[in-house]
Amino acid sequence: MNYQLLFVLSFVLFVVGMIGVAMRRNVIIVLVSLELMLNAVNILFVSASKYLHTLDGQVFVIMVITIAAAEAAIALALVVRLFRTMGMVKIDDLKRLKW
Amino acid sequence: MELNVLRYIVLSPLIGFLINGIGGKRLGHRAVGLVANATVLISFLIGVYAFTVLLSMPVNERLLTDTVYTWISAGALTIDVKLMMDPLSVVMALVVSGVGFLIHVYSLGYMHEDRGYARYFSFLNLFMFSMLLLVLSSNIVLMFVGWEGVGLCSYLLIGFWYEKDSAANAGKKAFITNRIGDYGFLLGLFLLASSLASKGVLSLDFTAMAGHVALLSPAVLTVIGVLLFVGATGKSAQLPLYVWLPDAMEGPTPVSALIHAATMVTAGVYMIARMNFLYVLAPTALEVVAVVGALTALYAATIGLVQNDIKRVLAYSTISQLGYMFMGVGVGAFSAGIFHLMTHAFFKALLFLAAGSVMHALSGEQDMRKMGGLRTKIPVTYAVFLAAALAIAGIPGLSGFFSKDSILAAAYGSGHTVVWLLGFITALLTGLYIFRLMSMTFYGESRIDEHTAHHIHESPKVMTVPLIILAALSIIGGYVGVPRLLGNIFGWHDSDMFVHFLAPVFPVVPAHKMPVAVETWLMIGSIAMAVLGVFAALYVYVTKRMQPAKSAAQAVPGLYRLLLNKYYVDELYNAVIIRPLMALSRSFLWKFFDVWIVDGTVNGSAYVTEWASARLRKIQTGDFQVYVTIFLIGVFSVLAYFVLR
Amino acid sequence: MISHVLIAIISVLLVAAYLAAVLAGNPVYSALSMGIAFFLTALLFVLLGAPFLAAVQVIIYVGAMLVLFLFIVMMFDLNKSSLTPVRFKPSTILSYFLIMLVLLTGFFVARSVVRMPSGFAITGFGSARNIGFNLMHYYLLPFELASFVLLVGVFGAIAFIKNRRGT
Amino acid sequence: MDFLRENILSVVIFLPLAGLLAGAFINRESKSALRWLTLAVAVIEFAVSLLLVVWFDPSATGMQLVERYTWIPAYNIEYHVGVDGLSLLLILLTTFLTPLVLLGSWTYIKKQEKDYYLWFLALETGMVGVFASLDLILFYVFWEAMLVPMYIIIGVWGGPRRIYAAVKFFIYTMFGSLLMLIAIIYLYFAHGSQTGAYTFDVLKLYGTYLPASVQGWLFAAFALSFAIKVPLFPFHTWLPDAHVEAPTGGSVILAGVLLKMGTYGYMRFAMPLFPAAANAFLPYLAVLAIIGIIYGALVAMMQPDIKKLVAYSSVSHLGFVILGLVALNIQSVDGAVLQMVNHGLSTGALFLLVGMLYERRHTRELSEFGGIAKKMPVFATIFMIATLSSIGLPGLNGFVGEFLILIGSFFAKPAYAVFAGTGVILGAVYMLRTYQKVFWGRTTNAANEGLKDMSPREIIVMVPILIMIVWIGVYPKPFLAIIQSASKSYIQYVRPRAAALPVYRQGPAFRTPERLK
Repeated sequence: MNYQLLFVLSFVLFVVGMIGVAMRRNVIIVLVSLELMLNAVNILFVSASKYLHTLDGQVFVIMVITIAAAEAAIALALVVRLFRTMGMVKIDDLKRLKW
Repeated sequence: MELNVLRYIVLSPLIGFLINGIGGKRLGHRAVGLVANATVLISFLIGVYAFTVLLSMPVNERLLTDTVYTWISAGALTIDVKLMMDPLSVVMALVVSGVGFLIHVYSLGYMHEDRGYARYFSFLNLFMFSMLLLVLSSNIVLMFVGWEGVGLCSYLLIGFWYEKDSAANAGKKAFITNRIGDYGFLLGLFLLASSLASKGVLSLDFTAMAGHVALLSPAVLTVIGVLLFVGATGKSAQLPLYVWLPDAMEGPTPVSALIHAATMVTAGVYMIARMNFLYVLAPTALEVVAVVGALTALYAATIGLVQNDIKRVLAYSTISQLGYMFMGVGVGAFSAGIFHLMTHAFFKALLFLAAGSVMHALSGEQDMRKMGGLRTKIPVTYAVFLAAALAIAGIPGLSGFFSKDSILAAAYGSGHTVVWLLGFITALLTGLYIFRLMSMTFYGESRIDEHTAHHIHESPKVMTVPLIILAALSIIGGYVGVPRLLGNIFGWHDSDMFVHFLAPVFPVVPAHKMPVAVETWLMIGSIAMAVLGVFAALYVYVTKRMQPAKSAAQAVPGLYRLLLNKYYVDELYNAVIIRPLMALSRSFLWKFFDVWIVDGTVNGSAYVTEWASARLRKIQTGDFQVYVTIFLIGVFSVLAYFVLR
Repeated sequence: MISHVLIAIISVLLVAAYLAAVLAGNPVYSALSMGIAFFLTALLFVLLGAPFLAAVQVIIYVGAMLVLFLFIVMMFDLNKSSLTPVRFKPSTILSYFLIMLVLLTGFFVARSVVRMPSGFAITGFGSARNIGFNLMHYYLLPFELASFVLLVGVFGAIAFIKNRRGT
Repeated sequence: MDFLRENILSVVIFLPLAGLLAGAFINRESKSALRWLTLAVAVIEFAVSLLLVVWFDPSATGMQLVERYTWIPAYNIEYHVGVDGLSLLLILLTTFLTPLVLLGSWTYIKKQEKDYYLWFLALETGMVGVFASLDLILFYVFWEAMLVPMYIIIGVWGGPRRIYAAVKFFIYTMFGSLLMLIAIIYLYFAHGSQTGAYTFDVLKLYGTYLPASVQGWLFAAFALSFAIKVPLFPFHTWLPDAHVEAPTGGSVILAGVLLKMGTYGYMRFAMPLFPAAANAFLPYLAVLAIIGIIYGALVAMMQPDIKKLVAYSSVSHLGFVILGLVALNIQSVDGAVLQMVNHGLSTGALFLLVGMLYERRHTRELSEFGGIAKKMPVFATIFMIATLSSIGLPGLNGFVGEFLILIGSFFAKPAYAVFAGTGVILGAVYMLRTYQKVFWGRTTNAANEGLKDMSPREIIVMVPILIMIVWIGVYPKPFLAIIQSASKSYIQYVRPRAAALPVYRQGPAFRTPERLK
C-alpha cells in the first residue's frame, strides 16, 4: 500500500482546512475548517498506525476526537455569546483585543 | 598610671545632659539647674583630685590614663575610648570645667526667664561633655569626636533662639564653616595615619604617635601640620575661616562666654599644643601657624575698633586674642600659648558675662551707641569689667600682661620679628578697642533712652558672684606664670611655674633665652603700647566725647566703611563661593544635567522604544486571520528550510 | 486491490468535500459538506484497519458535532450577518443528505470488502478491545485528562451560553 | 530546637510568607486584625532573626547556617542559603526595619490596607531571600521576586506620579538584571565546561578561570545591574522619582534595604566573581562613586522637596559605600558594610519622619514649613538626631562608617579621600539647610499652627532606630566583629595578593616619648 499517498492526502486536507481558517470570514465556516484540520490529522494518525502497525496512532485519534468535541462545544458557545452581545459573527470585526 | 575616675569627669556632664534632655520639661527649673550645675561641679572636683594625684607623681611620669573600652576595631586599626591626663590636659580640663561651672551658675540667673531653660542646660552639659572629651582623649580620633561634639553644641546653642532667622543662620554658618576646617583636619589625620602605617605603626594614640613621627619625612609632616591647622582655623576662628564667630554672638551671652570665648574656640590651640611633637619637626607648618595667628590678631583687632555692638567687639577681640595664642604656639612657645589660653579664658569669659550683665540691665540692648555712663548704675558689673579690660589690655600686674608678654617675648626671641611686630601693634589696638568699649559703655553721659533707663538694675547675686570670682582669677591668674625676668627682679623663686609644670609635655624652646636687656626693653615696649592704647581710647571717647573718632571716620570714609563692614569678607565669600556653588547646583547640575542629560537619556530610551513600538504596532492588525496567515508562512518557511536544505 | 482503489476514490472525494466545506458560501452547506467529509473519513478508517475509530467517527462527528453546528446555525440564523446573501435551497440540502446516505451504505460495503471476522471488530488490530486495552493501560492518565478536559469544556460551554442576569 | 537550628535561615526567609498566607484568610474589612497580624509576624520574624546572631560565629570564616537542597536537578540548581557577616547584618537590618515600617504605616495607608500589609510580608521574604541565597539562580529569583511587591507598593499607594515612578523603577532594574542573568548563564557554562561540574553555587564559581576580556564583559553586566540598584551615578535618576512617589513605608524599605542589594551584589558577586576585571574597573568605579558623592550632595542641596532631597543624599551616601568597597582594604570594607547598615537606619529614620510630617500637612515642600520646632519639639529633636546621624556626627553611627571608609580609601589612594571628604562638608550643608528651613524660624504658614507633636505610636516607631543609631556610634565593636571575616574574605577574593601587603604592626602600647626620658 502506498502510504505516502495517504500522508500527502492528509497534508493536502490539512492545508485546505488551513486555507479555510485563514481566509473565510464567517465564524462558523472558520470553525468548520478547524474541525476539518483536526480530521486531517486523524487520517494521518490512522495511516501511520497502520503503517507502523502500532495502535498508538488510533489511541491518539480518540484523544483528538475528545479534545475536538470539547473545543467545538466551547467555540460554538462563544459564537452564541458573540452573536448575542455583538449581533454578528464576522471575524474581521473581532478586533477588540487591539486598542 | 591608670586612674579610673577620669571617665567620670567626662561622663558626669553626659549624665546631666541625658537627665535634662529627656526629663527636661517635667523636672522644673530648680531640678534642671541643680542637675546641670552639680554634674559640672563633679567634673571639676574630680579634675582637681586628678590634678593633685598628678602633682604627687614624679615630674617626668606625670600621666594618668583610663581605658574605657575599644571603640573601633577594623583590621589592624584599633581606636580605644581611652582618656589621658597629663599636665596639658589637666590645665585644659580644669579651665574648662572651672570656668564652665561658673558660667553654668551665671546662666541660672541669666536664663531664668527663658522658655527653653531645660534645653539650654542640657545643651550646655552636652558641651561640657564634648569639650572635656576633647581635652582628655588620648587619641586623635576620640579627640575629633569631642571636636565635632563641641561644634554641634555650638551650632545648637547659637541657634538656641531658633525663631530668629539671624540666629538660625548663624548656627548653620558656624557648623558648616567648622566642617570645612574639619575636612582639613580629617585629611591631616588620614595622612598622618597612613604615613605612620607605611612605617609599620598603625596607631593614632598621641603617645604612640609621639614616639614615631620622627620616622616621617619633614615634607609629609609639614603637610600634616598645615592640614591639621586648617581644622584649627575653623574651630578657633582664624583667617580665613573666622567668619562664623562674630555671627555666633546671636546665641545667649553665657554661651558666647563659654563656647565662643573661653573654651571651644581655644580647642585649635590645644590641638596644636597637643600635637607639638609633630609641629616641632615641621617648622614650616609652625611658621604658617605663627603668621596666620599674627595676621588674624591684627586683622580682627582693626575690625574690633569700629564695631558698635558690644558683643561683636568682644567677638573680634576673641579672634584677635586667639591669634595671639596661635602666634605663641607658632613660634614654638607652646606653654606661653596655653598660658594665654588660660588667662584669656578667665578675662574673656568675664568680659562676656559682664557684657551679658550690662545687657541684662539694659533689657537686652547691645548697641554701645545707646549706652554710656553706666559706671554708677551697675557698679559691680563695672568693677569686674574694668578688671577684665585691664587684663586684656595687658596692664602690668594683671593676668593678661604676663601671658601676652611671654608670647611676644618668645616671638621676638625666636627670631620672628615680623610676627612680633604684628603682635606688638595689636597690643596697642587691644588697649584701644577695649577701652573704647569701656568708654562708650560705662563712661561719659548716658545715651540710654528714657524707657530703658528706668529699668536699669544690677544683676542678681547668682550672676555677680561668678563675675567676682572670674575677676579675681583675671587679676591673679597670671601669677602662676610670672616670667623669669620679673621673678628675678622681685626675688620670687617659683616664677615661671606654669612653664615648668607643662615642661614634660612640651619641648624646651631654646630661642627663649635671650639677653636680659632685650627682654626688659621688650616688656617695657609692650607695656607702653598697652598704656598708650588705653589712654588714647579714654582721651578720644571720654575726654573729647568721640569727636576725634567721628572726624577720623569722615576723613577716611573708605577705610571706615571697610572696617565697619569687616573688609567685606562675608560678601566676598558669598559672591565667590556660596552663590556660584548654589547656582551651579541648581541651574546646571540639577535642572540641566540631572533632569535633561541623565534622566533625559533614561527617559529618552524609553521614548524611543515607545515610538518604535507605535510604528511596529501597525503590523498588529488585531485580525486573527492575519496572524494565522503570518504564522502559517512562518511554519512553512521552517518546513521548507528543513525539506530543502 | 479493491481496497486500494477504494482508498484512492475516497481520497479524491475527501478533497472535494473539504473544498466544498471550505469554499461554501453558506455555513449550512459548509457544515453539511463537513459531515460528508467525516463520513468519507470513516470509510477510510475502515479501509485502514480501524473499524472502531470509524464507528466513533460517525457517532461523534456526524452524530454530535454536525448536528451541533447545524443547530447553532439554524437557531440563530447566522446567515443574516454573513456577507453572502445566498439562501439555501431545500433541494440542495436534500442532496447532501442523500450523499450521506450513500456513504453510509458505502461504509457497510467497505466493511464487507475488508472482511471483518464475525462480530463487529471485537478482536484484531483496530478492534475496540485492543484500543480499549491500550487506553486503559498505557494511556490511562492522558485519557483521564482528556475526559477532564471534555468535562471542563462542557461546563465552559454552559457557562458561556448561560444568560447571566444583568449582562 | 534542633530543627529550628538546622533550618533557621529557611524559617527566616519564609516566615513572612506563612504570615501572608494566614493573612490572606482575614476579611479585608477587619483592618486592625490585619495590621496586628502583620505586625506580629514581622516582630516574630525579627525575634527569630536574632537567633541568627546567637548561632553565628563571628570568628569563623565562610558561610554559616548553610542549608542546601536540590531544587532543579537537571541544571544542578540548588536551594542553597547561608550567611556570613555581610548578609547577616543586612538580613537583620531588613527584619529590623520591616516591623517599624508596618507600625509607621498604621494610619498612613488609607486604601486597600489588606493588600498593602500582605505585599509587605511578601517583600520581606524576597529581601531576606536575596541576602541569604548562595545559588545564583535562587538569588536571581528572589531578586526579581522582590521587585514585584515594591512595584505594586509604589504603584498603588504612591503619590500622584506613582505609575510613572513605579514603571521606571521596575523597568530600569529589570533592564540591568536581565544582563546579569545572561552573565550568570555564561558563567555557568564556562565553569561547567572547564571543570565538568555545572553549578550555580556562587562559592564554587568564585574560582572560575576566565580570560580577561570575557571577565570584563561579565563584570560589566553584573556591575551595571547592581549600579542601577545602588544607584551609582549616572544610573540614579529612578531613585528620586521612586522615593518621592512611594508611600513612606516603601521609601524606607527602598532606601533602607533595596539600595543595599546593589552594594551587596558588588561585594558578594560582581567583584569576587571576576577579580581581574574588578581590579581593572576599580578606578572607574571609584571615580563614579566620588562623582556620586559630590554630585548627589550638590543636587540635594537645591531640592525643594524633602523626600527628593533625602533621595539625592542617598546617592551621595551610597557613593561612600562603593568607594569603601573598591578601596579594598580591611578598614574601608568594614566601613562600607557598616555604612550600609547606617544608611539604612539614618535614611530610614528620615523617611519615616518625613512621612509623619506629610501625614499631617500633605506636603513635602520645604517652603511650606518653618518654625515647626516650636510646635513639635519631640519631633524636632528626633529629626535632629536623624539628621546628625546622616551627616556623620561622631558619636552617632554615620561617623564610624564614614571614618573607616575615608581612612581606608586614603590608605588606598589619598586622592579618593580628598575628593570624597568634601561630601562630608556638603552633607552638613544640605541637611542643616533643610533642618533650618523646616524647623527653625518663625511659624509663618498658618497651616503649621495646629500641628500635633508625635503620638506615642510614632515615638515607638522611632525609638528603636535611635537606639541603634547611638549604639553603633558609641559601641560599634560587635558589629565590626560580625563584619570582619566577611570583609577579609572579600578582599582575598578580589585581590589575592593583598595578603602580601605589609601587615600593619599594632602601635606600641603606651610609652613615654623618647626625648622625655
